[in-house]
Amino acid sequence: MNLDFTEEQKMLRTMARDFLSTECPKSLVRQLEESDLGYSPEIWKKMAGLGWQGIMLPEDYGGTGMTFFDLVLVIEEMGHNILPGPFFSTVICAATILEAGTEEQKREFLPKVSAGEMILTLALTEPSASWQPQHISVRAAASGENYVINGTKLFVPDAHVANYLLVVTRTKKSAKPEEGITIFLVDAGSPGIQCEPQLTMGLDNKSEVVFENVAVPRKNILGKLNQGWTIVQSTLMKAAAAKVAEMSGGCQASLEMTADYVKEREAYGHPIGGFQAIQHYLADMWGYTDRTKSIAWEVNWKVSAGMATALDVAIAKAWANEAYKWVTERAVQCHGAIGTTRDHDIGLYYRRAKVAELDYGDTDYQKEIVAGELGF
Amino acid sequence: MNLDFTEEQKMLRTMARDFLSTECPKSLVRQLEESDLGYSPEIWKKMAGLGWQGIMLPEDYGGTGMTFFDLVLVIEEMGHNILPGPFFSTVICAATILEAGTEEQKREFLPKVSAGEMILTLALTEPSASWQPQHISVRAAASGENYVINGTKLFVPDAHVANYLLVVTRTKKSAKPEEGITIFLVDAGSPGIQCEPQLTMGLDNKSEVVFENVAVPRKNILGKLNQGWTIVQSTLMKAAAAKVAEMSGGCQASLEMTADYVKEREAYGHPIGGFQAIQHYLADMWGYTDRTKSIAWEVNWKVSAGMATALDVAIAKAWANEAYKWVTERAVQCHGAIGTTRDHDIGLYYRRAKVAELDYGDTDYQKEIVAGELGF
Amino acid sequence: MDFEPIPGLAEARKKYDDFFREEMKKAPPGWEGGPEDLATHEGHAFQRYVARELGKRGWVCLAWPKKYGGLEKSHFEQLAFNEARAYWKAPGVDQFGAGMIGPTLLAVGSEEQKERFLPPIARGEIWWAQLWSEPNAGSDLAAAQTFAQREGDDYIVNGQKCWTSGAHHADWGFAVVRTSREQTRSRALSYLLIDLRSQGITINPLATMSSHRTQEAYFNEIFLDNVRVPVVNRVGEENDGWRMIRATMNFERSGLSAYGAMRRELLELIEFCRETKWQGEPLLNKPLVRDRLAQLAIDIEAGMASARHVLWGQYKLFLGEESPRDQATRSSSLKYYRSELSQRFAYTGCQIFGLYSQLKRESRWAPLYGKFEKEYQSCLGNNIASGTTEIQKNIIAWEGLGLPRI
Amino acid sequence: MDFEPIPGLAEARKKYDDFFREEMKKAPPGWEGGPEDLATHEGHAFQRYVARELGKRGWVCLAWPKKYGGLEKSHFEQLAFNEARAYWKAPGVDQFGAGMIGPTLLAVGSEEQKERFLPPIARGEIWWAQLWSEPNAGSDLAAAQTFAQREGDDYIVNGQKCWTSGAHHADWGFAVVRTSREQTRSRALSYLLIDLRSQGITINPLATMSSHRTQEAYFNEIFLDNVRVPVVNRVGEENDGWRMIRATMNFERSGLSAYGAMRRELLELIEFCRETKWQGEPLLNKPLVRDRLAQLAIDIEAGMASARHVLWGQYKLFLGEESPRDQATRSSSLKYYRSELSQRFAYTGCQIFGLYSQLKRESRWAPLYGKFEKEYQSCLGNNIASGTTEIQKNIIAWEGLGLPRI
Repeated sequence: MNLDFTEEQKMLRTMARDFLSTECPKSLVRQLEESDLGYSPEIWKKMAGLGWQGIMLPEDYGGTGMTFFDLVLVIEEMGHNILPGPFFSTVICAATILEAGTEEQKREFLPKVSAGEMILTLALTEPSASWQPQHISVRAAASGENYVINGTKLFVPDAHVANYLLVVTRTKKSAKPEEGITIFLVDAGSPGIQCEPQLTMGLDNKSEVVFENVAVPRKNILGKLNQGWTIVQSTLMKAAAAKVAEMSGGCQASLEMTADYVKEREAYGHPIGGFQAIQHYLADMWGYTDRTKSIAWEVNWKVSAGMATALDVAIAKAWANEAYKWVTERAVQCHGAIGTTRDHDIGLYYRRAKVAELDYGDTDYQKEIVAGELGF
Repeated sequence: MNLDFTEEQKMLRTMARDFLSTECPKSLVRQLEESDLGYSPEIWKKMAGLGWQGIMLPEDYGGTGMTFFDLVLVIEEMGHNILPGPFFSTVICAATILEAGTEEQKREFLPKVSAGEMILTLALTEPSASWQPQHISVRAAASGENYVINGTKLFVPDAHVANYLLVVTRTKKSAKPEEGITIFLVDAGSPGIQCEPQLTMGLDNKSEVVFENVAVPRKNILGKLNQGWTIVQSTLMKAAAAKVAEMSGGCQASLEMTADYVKEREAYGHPIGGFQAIQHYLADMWGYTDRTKSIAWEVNWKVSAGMATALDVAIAKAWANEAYKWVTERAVQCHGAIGTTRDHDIGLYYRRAKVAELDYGDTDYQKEIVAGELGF
Repeated sequence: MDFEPIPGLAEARKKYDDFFREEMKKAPPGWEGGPEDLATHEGHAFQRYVARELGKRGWVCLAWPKKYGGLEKSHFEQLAFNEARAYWKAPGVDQFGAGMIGPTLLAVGSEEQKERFLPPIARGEIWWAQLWSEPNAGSDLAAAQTFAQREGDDYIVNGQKCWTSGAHHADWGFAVVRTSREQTRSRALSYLLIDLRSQGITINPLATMSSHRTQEAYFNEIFLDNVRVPVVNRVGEENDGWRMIRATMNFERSGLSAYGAMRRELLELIEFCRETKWQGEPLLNKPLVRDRLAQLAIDIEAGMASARHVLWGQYKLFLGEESPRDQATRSSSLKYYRSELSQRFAYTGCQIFGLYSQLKRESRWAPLYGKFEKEYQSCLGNNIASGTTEIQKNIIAWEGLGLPRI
Repeated sequence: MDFEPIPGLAEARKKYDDFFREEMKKAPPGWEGGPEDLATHEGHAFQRYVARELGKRGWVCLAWPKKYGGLEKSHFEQLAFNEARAYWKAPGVDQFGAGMIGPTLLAVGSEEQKERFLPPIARGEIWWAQLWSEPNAGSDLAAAQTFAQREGDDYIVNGQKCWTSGAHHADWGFAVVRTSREQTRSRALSYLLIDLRSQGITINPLATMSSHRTQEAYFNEIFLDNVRVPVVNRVGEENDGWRMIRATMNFERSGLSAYGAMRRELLELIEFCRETKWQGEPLLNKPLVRDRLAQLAIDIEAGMASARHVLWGQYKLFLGEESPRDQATRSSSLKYYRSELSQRFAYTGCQIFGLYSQLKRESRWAPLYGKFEKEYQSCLGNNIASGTTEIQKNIIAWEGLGLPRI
């Protein structure tokens, strides 16, 4: 047990914070939110130069050879600064390919990810708006050397700019819903794919993706036929844990911004940070943030070490879901009217807190998992 | 519409407050809590002299001839001051007899109630701890001119001093649980009745009552055979509504005591009521109390006028349940350590708030009714 | 005490219900009657249309004297109208004109001001904006810095106002300005009526959190650059504006109709949950959903019960009788209760909608036209506008409970 | 960063688990290890028994120097012991002796004081009480009025203390007293060790809300009437007591073992809900019950994660390294998080138990020996004792966040 960061980790965190605050000021965040692309290819390229897309990929695949935990430290800073774009989707999918892909697939995809030349995303949820296997209904049917995919995925992040989609499909009916699910690596340019933006509170580039007779070569199956659900589960665990770190960074940023603001802003002749009501809001925000940071580091360390359980992740995500919403809500209140405007930074966090809750499982869903894992 | 009290009502409220604070100081409340009898026969007699037990009973039955709403104004003051004893049980049961009894029964029971010579209570709940008809399992079987009752009732208020129990029994099996329920007026001295105290947080004299072959004459059926559930429902509505008024009085008292205390108590050289955190607690307490008073008066006026729906009562009780708990909890916190002692008055309210929630339906139960009445 | 419905009120209510039922069929799709709906060109056009229809009938200001365009109807008839309008989410009554400056002028305006300004309000023709807040004077209104320099029969006004709702559609504004450099804070404020078409006025949109490129802003910032305002447009005496401000504030309502509107919105949400099966069964079958909807019903009715007492207090004042002692405290308390309740409502709606709750109305997948996505963000302003929750609590503690100011 | 379990800790933990598993079979029925259990004659006798057994093994003060009765074990071994003891709800370690005055003496006591007082603590023989609070000096300890008048080699102490936990069973007390009339507040305080058998001491029970005639009180009021205390029993210099007080306060723990105990209590509650069918089906089948239990699990683990960082900071201090900058803030924050969580736990337990939740343990119908009925009341004290929630929030705001004091 050693709860200090290593020197290397400290450097990574400092570098990430400096890079992001320099390269991605909030004015750019707002600009990217309204842009069609939704991210900055220029920053994307610079991050690749720093080795971030491949940070946890082995050097063999052009990566930096660090750990999932190190990746998450960067993601935490992205939550702190806010960086619009497909980084999260891409690195989580890359981790999935690293875990479940064939050597051929790894060689095909991972070096391109490391080089910043490939954007990936997971196409999982459907109009049923569920993270559970019984609600996967997009079909893939064998047809010669190919499979043919039909159906609709919703809430697919970054689909409009992704090069490849990891599409979770049903390839066999089964009494057990987790059987008969297969993941395909699908070229986003394949004929029959229609991608339509779904404008969200987070302005975070989610899409409806319709598959109409989309042919995918059999070799693009990720993992084994009909046994894809365990891979999905593992991916969701990584994604949820990493999302907790992103949210933790957002809590920290919201707390810092608010503490700074209430020291400056005056009312009735005093800085409002001198009023006990405001002080107590801030004290509670400090606590929520502290718990979120602690649980984020711990769960991600466990994921990184292969020691995390479904319970660990569900608890962490459930906690962070409520904490981030609560912290940003109070942050807006402390900012007063200005905090409710489009042009103030705190609203960026408030909006993202709600969307982050939904990504990879909202609180109700996580609590169901907690109950199940605790045996009730 | 006229939301002012009449002059008569104002006098009644003032008189009730004066009488109770004079006759039942908190030292006596504590003494009665620890006593075997649990109430003061002396005060009981004085109240009868004021006409309170019969306040809503017609003059024909020795009553005062006022309304249910007027009765409730007295009950509100009993919540404000805290008056241990069987008043609540008795008057609600008397109202039930007035509503559902035969003329003979009314002539037998009600004048004695008015005279302060009869204590009544409702024996409804069982080990299933439910307010619903499907969980009534105490049986009454016909046997000549009598019915014979067997089974166990729990949480029966004031059973240890009651002269008669209104016992809710199952007299017929039926597919519809609300059919086949009959209420008996049972002499508490009947052979076969065992009464054992169940010590509660409220020290409010609840008992386990075991019926072993208790014979009751057929003429002591209240209402019609097998059709007792509608009477129970009507009784529960009155009881829940009146309880809301009692709780409203308790909120008001807790608020007043706390406001007084924080003006006096000093810390760091200031009265603690000057600190904004305390002020904001008090402001919230004011709001909870105000809503509770408003909803208590309104629902009881409706009950009194025969216009209340099950939804009205469930909403009022659900609201008051949480409000009273919340107000008293903050009241204790504002009092600091002294508030957590046996000898301080605020704890009397805190304990009663929890028990009052449970009486005639806790919040979960009321919310189920709300959902059902709203059609879901 | 007597909660018997007021005689004749149900009939009155029916007349207004019938009117709004018909007219609201003409509303733009997804209409909720909120600021975002009113902000758009289309929404404001609808608002003006409804206002003129109301104005023709004398319904905009039912209780006003006939000489100023009212019908001298009772307080309770006004309530019936308000409730019907809230229930149907109808526009057409200018909360700043009919709701604030009108009553203020009735109470403290000169006869000339009344004759000039009240009838066009009652006809639904002229729209008003409230020029109070400034970047450094929000809750602390007495810190306002916009200055009006006397020059002959005019004031020359310079400064910046913000949070002026709908100013880009408004015709006139009522402004808090500073008129003395000798006195400080509230002792140097005056109250001016300003034609928003005057030279030197620039109105810029102030976009709220939920807005994005496709949406119009409801709020504005207003820059006043040597704006000339005739002295006759001052309400009350010079440097006595604080008294007018407080008078205006007191015209905030009981909010009873707002609870009526929430009641309807809850029924709509229940209906949606009954019909929607995202995962095979209706949302309404989920126990947690039932529990949350029941909680909203409880909270709405509790607020309503309390608001009825505010209404009663206003009615007594109207009759010239003494209002209940805690009337002002109750208004402060209900102010933040209502805003926090609307926040819980929005949060609960989002919680129930899960992944779908993030979708803006532009998405064809958005449930209830993205209503809760929008309200999840717009609800925050309610905890701040017209006196923050914290200010209301201070007022309750100091004035309602007599706690010391240290 | 590395959350790998500490090598050897699991083995150490097993040793303590084995001990407590056996010994706790001898506990009185319904034992929860809370104040009410310790207050009774029977409970205190059990506490003394366990303490002597621990003392024989040197486990009361594992980390102390051997010369004072410790085993000089590592910080982590101490943690293993604490966790096992908390998990088994075991008594036997005097939180005031081993937990507060012992470490204080180790840090700032004279050698003579160490040799005299520490070994009996480590042997589990002598029990201590904390004589700090007074009726008018609770959170504001610097307002203490109990006066110690110097008279030769003694102090003559007069005054009243309250909230002294378990004083009726204790042997000695450590007291905050005023020793100067020239200086005010914290500048005139001294720190005395007082034999509770001294002449002039009267100890009265201070009954808490949940107590009634059949129950004994855990807290006491202590009246000191010309109590003679030798000057050699003063810790630190005269009028320098405030420094000692702060030193003592810092020995409050990470609370990690408290979360471990809560984890076990939650599992016990889950088990109860699985087995109990009051209305025909197990409580655990109710979706609202599931939801609430899951919420407790989440809140417990979040607190635990944060408490681990407090532990780490303490460990670094122990190693002579710098503790994390926000260590003190985190302790304040976790202090009230923990007390509010235990309150939510008690409230949730009561909510689940419905009508049964009101029953005291004396009723044969009381579930879990009336555990939640008791905790519903006793939990309130945790929000107040050792610095109220409000004080903790002030500290976080001022010291953790640098907000201004106005």
